[in-house]
Amino acid sequence: MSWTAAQQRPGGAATAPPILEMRGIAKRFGATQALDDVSLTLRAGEIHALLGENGAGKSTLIKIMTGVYQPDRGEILLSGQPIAIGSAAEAQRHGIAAIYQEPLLFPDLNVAENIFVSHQNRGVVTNWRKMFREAEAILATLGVTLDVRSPARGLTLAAQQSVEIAKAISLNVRVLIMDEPTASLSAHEVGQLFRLVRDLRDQGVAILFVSHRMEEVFQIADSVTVFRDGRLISTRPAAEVSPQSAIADMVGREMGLFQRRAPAPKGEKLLSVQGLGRTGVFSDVSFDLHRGEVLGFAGLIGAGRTDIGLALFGIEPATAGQIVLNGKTETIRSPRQAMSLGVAYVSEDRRQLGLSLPMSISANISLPVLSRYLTRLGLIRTSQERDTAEGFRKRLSIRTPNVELPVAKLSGGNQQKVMLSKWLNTHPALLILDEPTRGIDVGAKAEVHAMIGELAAEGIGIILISSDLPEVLAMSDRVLVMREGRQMAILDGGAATSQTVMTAAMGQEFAA
Amino acid sequence: KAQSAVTGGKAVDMVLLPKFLGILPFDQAHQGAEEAAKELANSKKLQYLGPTPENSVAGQIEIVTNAATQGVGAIMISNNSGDQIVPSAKAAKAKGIKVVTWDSPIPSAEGEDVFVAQVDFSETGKIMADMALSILGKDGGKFAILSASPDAANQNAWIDAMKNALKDPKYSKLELQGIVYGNDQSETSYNQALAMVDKFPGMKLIMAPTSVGIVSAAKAMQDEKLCDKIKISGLGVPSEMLAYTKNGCAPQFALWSFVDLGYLSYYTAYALATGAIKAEAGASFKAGRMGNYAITKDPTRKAGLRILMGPFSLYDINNVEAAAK
Amino acid sequence: MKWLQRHIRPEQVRELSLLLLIVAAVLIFGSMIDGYYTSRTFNRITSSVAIITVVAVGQTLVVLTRNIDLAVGSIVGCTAYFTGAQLAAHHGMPPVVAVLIAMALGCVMGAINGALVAYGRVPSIIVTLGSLAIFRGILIDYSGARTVTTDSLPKWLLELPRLNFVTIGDLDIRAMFALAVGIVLLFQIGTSFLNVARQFYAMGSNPDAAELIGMPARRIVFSAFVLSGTLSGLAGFMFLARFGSITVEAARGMELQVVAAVVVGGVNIFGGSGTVFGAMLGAIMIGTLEQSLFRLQISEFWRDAILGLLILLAVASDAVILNRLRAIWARTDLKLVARDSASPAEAKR
Amino acid sequence: MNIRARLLRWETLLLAMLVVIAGLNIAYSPFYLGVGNIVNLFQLSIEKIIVALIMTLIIICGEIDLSVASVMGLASCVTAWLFQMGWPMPWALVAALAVGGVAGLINGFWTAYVGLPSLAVTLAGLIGYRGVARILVEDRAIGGYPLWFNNLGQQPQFGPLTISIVIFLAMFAIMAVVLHRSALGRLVYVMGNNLQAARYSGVRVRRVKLLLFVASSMIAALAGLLYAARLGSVRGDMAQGFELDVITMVLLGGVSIFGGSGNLLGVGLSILVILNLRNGMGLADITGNTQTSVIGALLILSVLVPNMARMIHTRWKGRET
Ligand SMILES: Nc1ncnc2c1ncn2[C@@H]1O[C@H](COP(=O)(O)OP(=O)(O)OP(=O)(O)O)[C@@H](O)[C@H]1O
Ligand SMILES: Nc1ncnc2c1ncn2[C@@H]1O[C@H](COP(=O)(O)OP(=O)(O)OP(=O)(O)O)[C@@H](O)[C@H]1O
Ligand SMILES: [Mg+2]
Ligand SMILES: [Mg+2]
Repeated sequence: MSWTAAQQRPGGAATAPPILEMRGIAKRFGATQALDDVSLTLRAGEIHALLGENGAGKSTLIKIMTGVYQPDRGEILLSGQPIAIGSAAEAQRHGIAAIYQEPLLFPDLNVAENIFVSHQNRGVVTNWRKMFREAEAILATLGVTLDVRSPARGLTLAAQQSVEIAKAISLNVRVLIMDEPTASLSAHEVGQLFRLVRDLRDQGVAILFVSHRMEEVFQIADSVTVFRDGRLISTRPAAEVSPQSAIADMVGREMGLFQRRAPAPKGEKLLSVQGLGRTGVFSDVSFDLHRGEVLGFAGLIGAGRTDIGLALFGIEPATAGQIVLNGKTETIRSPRQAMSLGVAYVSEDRRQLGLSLPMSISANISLPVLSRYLTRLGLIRTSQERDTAEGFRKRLSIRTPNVELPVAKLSGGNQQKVMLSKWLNTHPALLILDEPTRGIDVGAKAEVHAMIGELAAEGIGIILISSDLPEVLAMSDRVLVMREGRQMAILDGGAATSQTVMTAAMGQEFAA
Repeated sequence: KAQSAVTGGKAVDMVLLPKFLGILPFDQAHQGAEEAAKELANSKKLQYLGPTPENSVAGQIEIVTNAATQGVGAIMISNNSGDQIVPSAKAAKAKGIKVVTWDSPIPSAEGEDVFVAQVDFSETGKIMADMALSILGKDGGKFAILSASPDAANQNAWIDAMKNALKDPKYSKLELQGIVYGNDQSETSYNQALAMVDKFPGMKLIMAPTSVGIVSAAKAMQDEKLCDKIKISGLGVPSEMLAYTKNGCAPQFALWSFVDLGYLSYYTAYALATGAIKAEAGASFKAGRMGNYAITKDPTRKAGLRILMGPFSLYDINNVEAAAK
Repeated sequence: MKWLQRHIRPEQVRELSLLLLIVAAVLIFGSMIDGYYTSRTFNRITSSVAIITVVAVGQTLVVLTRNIDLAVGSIVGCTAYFTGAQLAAHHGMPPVVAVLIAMALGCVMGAINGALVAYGRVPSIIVTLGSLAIFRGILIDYSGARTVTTDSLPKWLLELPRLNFVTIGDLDIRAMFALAVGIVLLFQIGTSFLNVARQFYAMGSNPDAAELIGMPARRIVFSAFVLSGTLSGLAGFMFLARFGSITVEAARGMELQVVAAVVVGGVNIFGGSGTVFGAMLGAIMIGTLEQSLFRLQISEFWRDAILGLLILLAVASDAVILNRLRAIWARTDLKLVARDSASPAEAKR
Repeated sequence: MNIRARLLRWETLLLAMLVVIAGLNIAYSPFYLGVGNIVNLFQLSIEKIIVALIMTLIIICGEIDLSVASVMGLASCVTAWLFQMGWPMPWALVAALAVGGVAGLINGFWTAYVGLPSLAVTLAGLIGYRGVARILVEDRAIGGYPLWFNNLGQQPQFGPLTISIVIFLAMFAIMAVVLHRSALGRLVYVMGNNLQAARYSGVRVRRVKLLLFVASSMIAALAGLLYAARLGSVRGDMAQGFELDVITMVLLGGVSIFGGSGNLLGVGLSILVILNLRNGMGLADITGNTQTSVIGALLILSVLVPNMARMIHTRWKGRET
């Protein structure tokens, strides 16, 4: 790979002229001081990584750069000139574009329209043919094949993210901000994206890159800035930072990268799936899962891992094959039924499918098992709800002043924790985790991993769907690899390495 | 019997309540009532209150109820609510308020003191039959009715009266094909009139006893160049009908004076409220410029009293222009 | 078939399905009613649909941006009355000026609504529920309960509804209908080929995102209401020409007819999808049902019940057809994607 | 806390409006404070405000029911028709409520189980149910009900209060508890906020929707019967056009038309504001379109003024820093 080339680039980024400078920025939301006197300089031809725990203020800073929020204090300089960024449109005129943490697509517009939606200079008349062609070309440079004519509604999160990226690089930007662009990409797509980011850097674009995946950060960044609690802790060239020291800066103490989970003793057989399929989506999937076992699902975007989860949870029931749960053959037709059988599914898309954002943390956590919180008259015992939520707040260290806060007010990672709490609260026997650490910081990730270990030790069977390959490898007893809706392999703990998994996931292509 | 004298100069709060606001005939009635108010030197201002058309029933009930709360002296209602107005009218009457209906009565007559009838309702049926016969000629022919809404009490009464009149052998050549409703909206009436042409084959006349319906039907036939095959008649306002009478689409139609109706209603209500007359059959009084009127039993309803204004004015090519002025 | 599926989306095929439903309705009614297949039937339906269609075009634009304009009935009524009053007072007024007056008045009223929604940030349903009443109230005060009568209007205006655009064999295409179709074509082409039109769809599809990426969100919403108002003004002029005598009650309740046409025509009431052409088909569908039901020899009192049922069935069968189409499309999509991704080199070419 | 503060601000605004309106009414009309007038003030719109309560739930759930007024008409026409056919009145009433339930099942089935937009379904219902009512009574006006039935709608039964007012008060209390304290209420909010998230949480969204539509139609049917009792006579056009008034009340109460937010306190206050405003204008002899225009203007201004105030506030603050 070309990451050594990045290290050896002549000149060094620190000498390049600054394009965008943020000085002494502060921003307050009610009681939360989201940003406190932070400064950051983005230079042409430099990839600048921004690290910090969930809620450290990364997204807030980005939204200030793109004119979504106005800072309470501080100034912004573009090429040395102070500017005010009053709106997203203004930011765009200044050549600042962002890929937000949560994809912001237009579900009714087709993929090509989505990519070109913020282009102001494409003339009066839409040249559909040209637009489709260019969209396809841009996606091809990303290594993604999508039907550019189909509406964005119903795209998987990863596909949505690809469109977001295509949208940003289609603009001729001077500053490109990427807020966790890789959160739902698998290793293959990440590689493709990085090639592209480096190309852009070499063309003199300043890039701000936010990610919770340490190994990625050190693969691509030229310099690294760390935030903690809304304050700037350090800005250093990447060469001078080690993952350990960066994590120490982030959390304020020493902490290791995640370790391989110690294999636990297997319990009795919990789930047996034979020839499962859904017409046109996936087919012929067979596996067993024991109590206390973690079965990882690996594969590229759109490989069909999520669809298996949805079938087991009854959202999109399977049309072929059989499911044996606890020794009984079951046909799962609805989520309700799945829940009564002890199945829980933590969705990959927390905004659209996972959470009711305007509602409180406690209301979200109690939702699937609301009946547990009812008096005999069917009224809700809110104090009991609160107690449960408080319990999870402590257990998963959710950063929030209180559990009555609407979930929308939390940072992305903390929202993810609320969603996990919600499903843990159902006391499942079979827990399907779809991208459970998407967008959460190293500290929290470690906590989630520890929790997965604990839950498995308690005898819960866990299906772990994740695009974070190291995570899958570290956590799983066995790994099931999917490709284009078909099951390619089930690799035992020892046999599963990134090499073997990727080979299975990509067919001959990877080997070539 | 002796005429009771209606002496002016007393202060009586009076409310004139049309079916709804915004339609010419009711405004004319309002003019007539104002004229009477001036003549009678009533120091209290006449309140002309009405609901919106889509809220007519609930609105009329609300206005009557509020009038009762305020304790006005008399209320004059052109009832659009059928018997649904009865509870509120009764409540008003129980508070000593005189309830006079005009243009359209309360069908059961409950809660009503007296109805000022523009014309005799059975007479209306006969007039419509006569106009049909005179337009279609001795040989008669098929015709259909374009009414306002199925809920309009006076329309229904007139149509019933016409059906009754048609039993007379004199009209044996006239054949009623059906009734259609245009809801007193020009666009609905227009579309209904057009549709009638297809629905009723051989139809030679549309009888529209509604001032909105008749104009719309005439315009529809004119637009479709059907005026020589299908004629229009019914009840209409001369100024609105002028063009169609002149071009032969609507050779003959009828109406009464709404100004006079408002004038007479005011006199009646005022006479009742000041105690000049009692609401009982046989009472009579002099209504200013219109002369003497008497209260009689209403022969067209099972119960109730009425004062009959009359007569109809028939309009055709000879007099329509003068009346339209 | 593959080519078809790549170039036509299910949403476009839905319009075809609506068209098929209309044809089916016509065939069914034709077998039930003697002398149904005449130029007169055609004329009745087209004339009755023309005005609704023009208003529905504007409504579609508003609904696309995730708003609704319930004031259209009042705008049509006001412009019809006001233009009529002006024409009655100035007989010599050239036709073009009359049309412009109507459109300008509608434009102003639409701008008021649009400003309140876009810049005042008041939800459109609240604004237009309010202005529906206020515009009508102003009209009633202005008119003093008088009616614009047919014979006070200039002759050219009254001839207008009878004017033929073209005559094809037996069929007369009236100028008013041709005008409506022309407007539909204009806006259909506009909404599919103008870049600004993308913004209308984007706004309705995801208003938050639209704002976040810096679209002129307010201007888009504002212009949708202005266009809706202007088209309603034009419809007001057509209304005046067609019905001649205009009371203050003119076009009351038209908003519901228009919304029905738009909904039946497949425009998503929550914005983002649907076409002007679909709205026209919706209007034609309802117009056909209404006019044809009248011709059936059934009691007047049965009509609404049957009409309600038929509208429900039209919407339902349309949805079912659309869902089936989507399923077919989705299945082939996956295959296409699968085939492409199997040979990335080919895709890159 | 923030959201609650904002909600509170909306309700405070409504309360302030109410105080101003009541103050003006007291100042300008000597009749306003009479017990009879206060009872009338409710009684004249009682059916609409009963329906507004359930409409609140429907709209918060992200749906809409345009057919309520037609169901009101249908229920009263069914009763009248059966009564005329010789059914005993109590049975006719029960049958009417059942018909209401069936109408709700139809609305709910097409909306929840087939997945059509409720706006389209209930728009068809608005036309269709009214049509069925018309088939039943045609151009007749059917009256002559037993005295007890008419008294139900017209005579005070509980002190000065009529039974409809008591039903309204009871229903308000029940709805408040259901919406704000019960599981059903919680689900209504969740579904209005994010239907997919509700589905993925195992909420039986279709069943809840069906239940709401059935409740809506049955309450509308009940309201229709109360209306029939109040008027003592039934026609085909009973309650025509009431749906817009009902929706106006709910929206003025601060309920978002897109679902997910709003509360019953706001709707209660908005009902009081509108009824007092109507009553005051009625006593001041302001009727017809002027009245509806004023309410329309109020509707717009009540949202516009706070918005403008906030905008000016933030702009001013922005200039300061
Ligand atoms: N609109 C808002 N209103 C109130 N508080 C907010 C708002 N947006 C962010 N916050 C708070 O500001 C803090 C910083 O949030 P931000 O989203 O910037 O974190 P982040 O560093 O991007 O975290 P993550 O890695 O989880 O995405 C958090 O405590 C968050 O709860
Ligand atoms: N390129 C694509 N175009 C359209 N739809 C796609 C595409 N890729 C996937 N999908 C949809 O996504 C589903 C399969 O992807 P799914 O999300 O199950 O896979 P996954 O392995 O979980 O991927 P992810 O990494 O995105 O979670 C299918 O239902 C398919 O309709
Ligand atoms: Mg963030
Ligand atoms: Mg997935």
